[in-house]
Amino acid sequence: MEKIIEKLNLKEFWKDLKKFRFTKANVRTIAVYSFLLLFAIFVFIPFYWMILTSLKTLEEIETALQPSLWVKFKDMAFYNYYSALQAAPYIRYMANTVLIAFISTVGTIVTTISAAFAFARLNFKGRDTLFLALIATMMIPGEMFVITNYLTVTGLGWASPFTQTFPEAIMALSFPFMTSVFYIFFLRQTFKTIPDELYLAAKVDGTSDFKYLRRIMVPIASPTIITIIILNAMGTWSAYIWPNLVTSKEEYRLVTNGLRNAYTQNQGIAYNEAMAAAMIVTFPLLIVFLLLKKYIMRGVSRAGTKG
Amino acid sequence: MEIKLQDLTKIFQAKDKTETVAVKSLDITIPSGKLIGLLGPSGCGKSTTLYMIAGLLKPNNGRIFFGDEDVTDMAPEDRGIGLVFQNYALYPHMSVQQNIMFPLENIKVPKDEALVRAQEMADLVGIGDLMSRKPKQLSGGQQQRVAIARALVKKPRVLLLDEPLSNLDARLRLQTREEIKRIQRETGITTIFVTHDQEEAMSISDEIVLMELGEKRQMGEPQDVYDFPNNLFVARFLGTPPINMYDGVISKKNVLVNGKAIGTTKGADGEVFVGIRPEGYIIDKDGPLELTVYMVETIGRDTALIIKVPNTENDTFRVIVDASERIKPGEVVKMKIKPKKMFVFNKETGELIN
Amino acid sequence: MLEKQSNVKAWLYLLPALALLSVFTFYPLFNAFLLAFLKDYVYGSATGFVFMDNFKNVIADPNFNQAVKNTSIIVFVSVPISVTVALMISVLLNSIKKFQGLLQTIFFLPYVTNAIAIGMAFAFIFNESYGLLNLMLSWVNIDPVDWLGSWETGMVSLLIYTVWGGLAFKIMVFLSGLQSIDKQYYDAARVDATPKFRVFTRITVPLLSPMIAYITVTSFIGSFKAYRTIVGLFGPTVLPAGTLPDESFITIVGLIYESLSKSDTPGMVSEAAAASILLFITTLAFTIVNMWVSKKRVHF
Amino acid sequence: MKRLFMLLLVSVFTISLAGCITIDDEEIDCELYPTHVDCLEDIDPTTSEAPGIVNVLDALPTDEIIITFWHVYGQEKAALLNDYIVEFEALYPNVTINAESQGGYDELRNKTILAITSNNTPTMLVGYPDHVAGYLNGNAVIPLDDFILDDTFGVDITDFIDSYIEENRQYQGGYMYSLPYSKSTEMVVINKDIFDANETALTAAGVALRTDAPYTWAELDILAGILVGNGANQCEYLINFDSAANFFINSVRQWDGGYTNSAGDILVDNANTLAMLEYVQDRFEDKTFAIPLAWDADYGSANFQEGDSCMTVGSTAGIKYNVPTGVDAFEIAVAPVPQYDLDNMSAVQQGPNVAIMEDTTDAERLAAWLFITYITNAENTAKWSMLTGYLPVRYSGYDSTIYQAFLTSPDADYKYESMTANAAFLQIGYNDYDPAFAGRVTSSGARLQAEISMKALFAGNATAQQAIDSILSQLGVN
Repeated sequence: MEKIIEKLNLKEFWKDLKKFRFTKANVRTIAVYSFLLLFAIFVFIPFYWMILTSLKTLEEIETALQPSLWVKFKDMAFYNYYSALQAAPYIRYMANTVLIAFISTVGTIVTTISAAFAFARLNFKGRDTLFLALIATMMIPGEMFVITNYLTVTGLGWASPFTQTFPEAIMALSFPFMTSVFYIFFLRQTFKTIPDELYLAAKVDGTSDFKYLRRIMVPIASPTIITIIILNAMGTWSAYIWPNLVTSKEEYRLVTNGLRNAYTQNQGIAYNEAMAAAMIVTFPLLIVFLLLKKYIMRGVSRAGTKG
Repeated sequence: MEIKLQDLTKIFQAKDKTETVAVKSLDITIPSGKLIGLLGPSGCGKSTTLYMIAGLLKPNNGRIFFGDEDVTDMAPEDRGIGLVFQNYALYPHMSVQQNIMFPLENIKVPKDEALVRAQEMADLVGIGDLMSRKPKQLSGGQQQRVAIARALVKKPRVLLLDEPLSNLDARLRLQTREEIKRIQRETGITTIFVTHDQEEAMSISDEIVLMELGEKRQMGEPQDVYDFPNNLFVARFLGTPPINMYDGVISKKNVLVNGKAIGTTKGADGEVFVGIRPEGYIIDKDGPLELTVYMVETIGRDTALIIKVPNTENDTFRVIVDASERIKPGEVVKMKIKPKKMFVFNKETGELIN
Repeated sequence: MLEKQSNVKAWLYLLPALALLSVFTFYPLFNAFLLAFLKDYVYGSATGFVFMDNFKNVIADPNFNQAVKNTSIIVFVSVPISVTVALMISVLLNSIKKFQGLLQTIFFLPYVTNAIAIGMAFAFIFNESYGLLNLMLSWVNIDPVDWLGSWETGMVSLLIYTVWGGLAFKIMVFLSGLQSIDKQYYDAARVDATPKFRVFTRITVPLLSPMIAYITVTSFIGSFKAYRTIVGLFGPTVLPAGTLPDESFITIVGLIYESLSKSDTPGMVSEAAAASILLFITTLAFTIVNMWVSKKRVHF
Repeated sequence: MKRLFMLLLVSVFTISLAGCITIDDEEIDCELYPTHVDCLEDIDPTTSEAPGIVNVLDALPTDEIIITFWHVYGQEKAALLNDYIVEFEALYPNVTINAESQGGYDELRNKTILAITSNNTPTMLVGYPDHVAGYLNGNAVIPLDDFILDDTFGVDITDFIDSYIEENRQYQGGYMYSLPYSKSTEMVVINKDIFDANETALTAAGVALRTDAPYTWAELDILAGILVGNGANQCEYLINFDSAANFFINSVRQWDGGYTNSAGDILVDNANTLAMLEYVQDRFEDKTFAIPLAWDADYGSANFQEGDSCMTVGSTAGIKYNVPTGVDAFEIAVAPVPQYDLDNMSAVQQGPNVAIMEDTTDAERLAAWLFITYITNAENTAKWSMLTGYLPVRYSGYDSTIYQAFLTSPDADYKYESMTANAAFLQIGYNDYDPAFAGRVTSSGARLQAEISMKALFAGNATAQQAIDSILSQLGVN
């Protein structure tokens, strides 16, 4: 806790606050912070709601005329977390999800980087047409793809209701998500902001395209690549329809299946338990996200070293 | 516009709270209308100094004056400076003309007038026919001129250049530095320019300021500084090939190297460094120094003798003699020293003794 | 861009992605096109080909006009607002020092927030009797509104919700873009006495233009496909509670879902495919215009 | 070059598609597909002749048989089901049953439709009648009549609740494509404390608390006169109907109006339905009737527990949600659902049935059939019902000793379940099913429109006539 406070630099903040005067610059600063704070609150509400609900008793949720905005510590129903853990084999589901997220993310990164590089840097016949064709695939709702992809995956024998093995389930779950037009487009845009001079310089030095991609483009585009990793992992984490379709055994499914299937039964969803389960599932993601965030925000300075 | 830096200090704090003193109590007065080179090895604080003058960095201590005006707490935009960045920082999405006009738009110069001024400035730097190009369609030298034009167009009180030539090839560098000199003469703007290249600094500056470890070591006209270095650092830093530095001893006003007296000094007895410029030697069969020639390089009118001198800081020395002297490797040559080319430094403080 | 063409090498770099896309994206896409021209398709077999019948059925749907209307409003209102707001937040966030990390984290939180929680929170925000929005309106003496009770107010709520839903990703993209802009441009602008707003319009926006183009194109495509957010707010009936279907929030993709939910009936999958193609053509035309415009404005 | 490439691409895709979608407008080969709907002659359900279209083996083969059973049950019910599977596998050691939950009913149905398309169906599954109707469009489930009438493995079909059998025979040709499994109906839960507090007034008005026979709508008006209000022992609304759709459908039947039929015709455009809706609208206005929309909720259970309504109509399978808990808990009573006309009584029946898929071997079919008869035998249907809140599917289930004990002298833990079962039992004679059809208009689509109209009526956003018009136009009837 102390560390957090130290990190926030509260002491210095108070020091600065004491020195505060109403200058034009200060008024601007106040306006900026107010704007950001307002939207931050707006954005934060659902997350807060999730934590709050997960700590309320069912009785309070169902009977309070106006939902309360606070739960006193002594009233917090930590029991919800215990019940939620009992509702589905989350450990197994999380292990599956981590595995699938890892495989599909590695695949996505490899395919995305190389394709984005080709689109951003290499000059080949039909590039713009192909690129538009790729973007065009985003214009068909995903559900139309699900039909054919299910047939493909079952046609390959990966989703038989009788004989599916775990490796088959892994392939069925990850292969369709090992590349993404959305991310190729994203990364291509980042690659395009890297000046051509760097490429030319590398060519002059006799650097191969691959080495240039690996040593120069990828490090410069790392905030985008980390963003893609996070997004892809989140996608796997919240995947529901596809895992439900292509897994034949319940133990092959992913966390969101566990979450949804445990809490969409009949009437009277126990929202508090559902939220506790959601928190349990979200928590690892949150950690990963916070760990990776500093890499997105590390910033890429292209200025030379100065005297 | 005279610029005065008083006791200027800048301390950077890293994330782990370790502090680095980039500039230490700097006092410099830059006379109006001159071109001043800030020279020093990388990390000496010269760019930091420039950025403090520009207002992009805030000093921890000390004042900055433009004429009589204290600009220390003034925002960069109010200081009336033009700044040319090392990488030029030309806006890639704007044409040359838009780049040059950009500062004028900010101060709401009417468009007609801005167009005329931009064209004038472009002509001055010699890129008047490239106005519609985008920066990436220009060569490095052309980009550099655009950057200068952009800095000058709003008629700044002070022009600041940050390593402006470092991205150019050798020929272009030579050509451009003359160009900078010419432009500065024509406009008469007080100009400060930062470089780590001594030749560059010496060739175009009216005066140079030599910095080391955030401190000013010496300031003066380039030739003066070269001829009369105040201290060991300046002597070592200036000059190509570098100065030859011997371990020496003062004994009764005589400077002894390897036990032989090579000159006289005012200093007290004790161990010293003796620096001799490569051009400070004269071949003389009665000379006190006996040098064994290891290799001979003939460069045009001069000949450089490469001498191996063991137990000195770099054990090959260069001695420049007239090309008419025919000397072969392996020969032993006797030399004496031109009096003005020998510098004696205190071994502890590095101060000049002479 | 380099002059030299390097066909073989380029295709080699594209190979991994194209191989996967061929199987899991292009093939289903072609399949969808084919389906739209089949007669009485159900369970993998059809009785022949038709030309326009499936398209006619889509247009004859009693909710088709409503779907077009809703989709258009969502596309043309929510995208410009959300892109602008996200851009402002990103730029301001990038310009501050204190609490920057904390605020960034908060802005990304929606990404790790469970969908049910989001639905519940918004139900609370928009609730007529105890909702947060009405509470705030009461501070400025505005009477409570039943936000989710009619099409007009529901649309306002939906747009707010849609903007909210898209913020996190857009901010993330813009921030990663801002981080890669060379700081010297800003120093140069400062030295040249550029006012803050001009720095934003003349420097930040052009330098960020590849990312803005990306976000604009993908947001338009995404909002043409809007449906899930609506279900999140109004439930599977996509209807303000207690209203008749003429106040429905059905969209084109809603029609597609509806047809797909009847995929055990001959012809319904083909109707979904036909509706997808109509959506595809509209979106494609719009995207081409969009990219043509941005090509002129994006400098990279 | 580019054109050539595109041509190549297109031809590759066309070829690959050919393997996936078959264009087939020829006659069905009935030798190959004897169970195809088009190959079956209509049968007379009353005959005891097996139609002879499904081959019933004389005995279960002894080699290993694996059966996959897709259901929707969460952990609790799945665990219960697993007990039956363990017992069954002990009886037939060569049979393995993989029971897998597919999430919810929609997920199960969507997955099955795709599985039928790719010939990857399970052996058996649970499903609502409209699901089965949809699967029949792909000829994907088999008629069970040959099994039912088989000498060795058959069951006494008259032992199953009549209305359940009717529901499962509603398909084309009158065949029985599924067997009832987890059935439920609606009942009304009553706030007994409030009724007791008003006992004198209620008795005087002739509407005292009663659980052995349904209240009539006329009696509900009298109840509302006493119980609706702001007093200490009054409620805001008299009676809540959890399912607006069921409320609509059941009321139409009680009023002898029209709704739909198994052929998919929409029959709401008639005077009786209109009269019913107008009557209901009046009762909405004077707060006699309510639906959960009154509290912006999906179900009225929480508000019933709060005392906002004195009575609530809900599924028998959901009784536990209507049992008050906490400090303000009150006593409840459970009765059959109210009726408009005691001469024309009706109560909805709902819940899934169980079917066997077409793409299976004779041995698998027989094993699946044996498993179905096992889980629906008198004892097991009774046990399943007692623990889940569903109702026995057989009369012999009701008659079994354990169930009788449950009805008459229940364990304290199952007090409310017992009350519910008693109320449901009273309705057995007049349960009605919702006709199932799967076409451009589906029975679930019709239900949805019924629900939407009822809600609009409640919210005051539509008149009765507008509600009917909306249903007609949404379902494509001009």
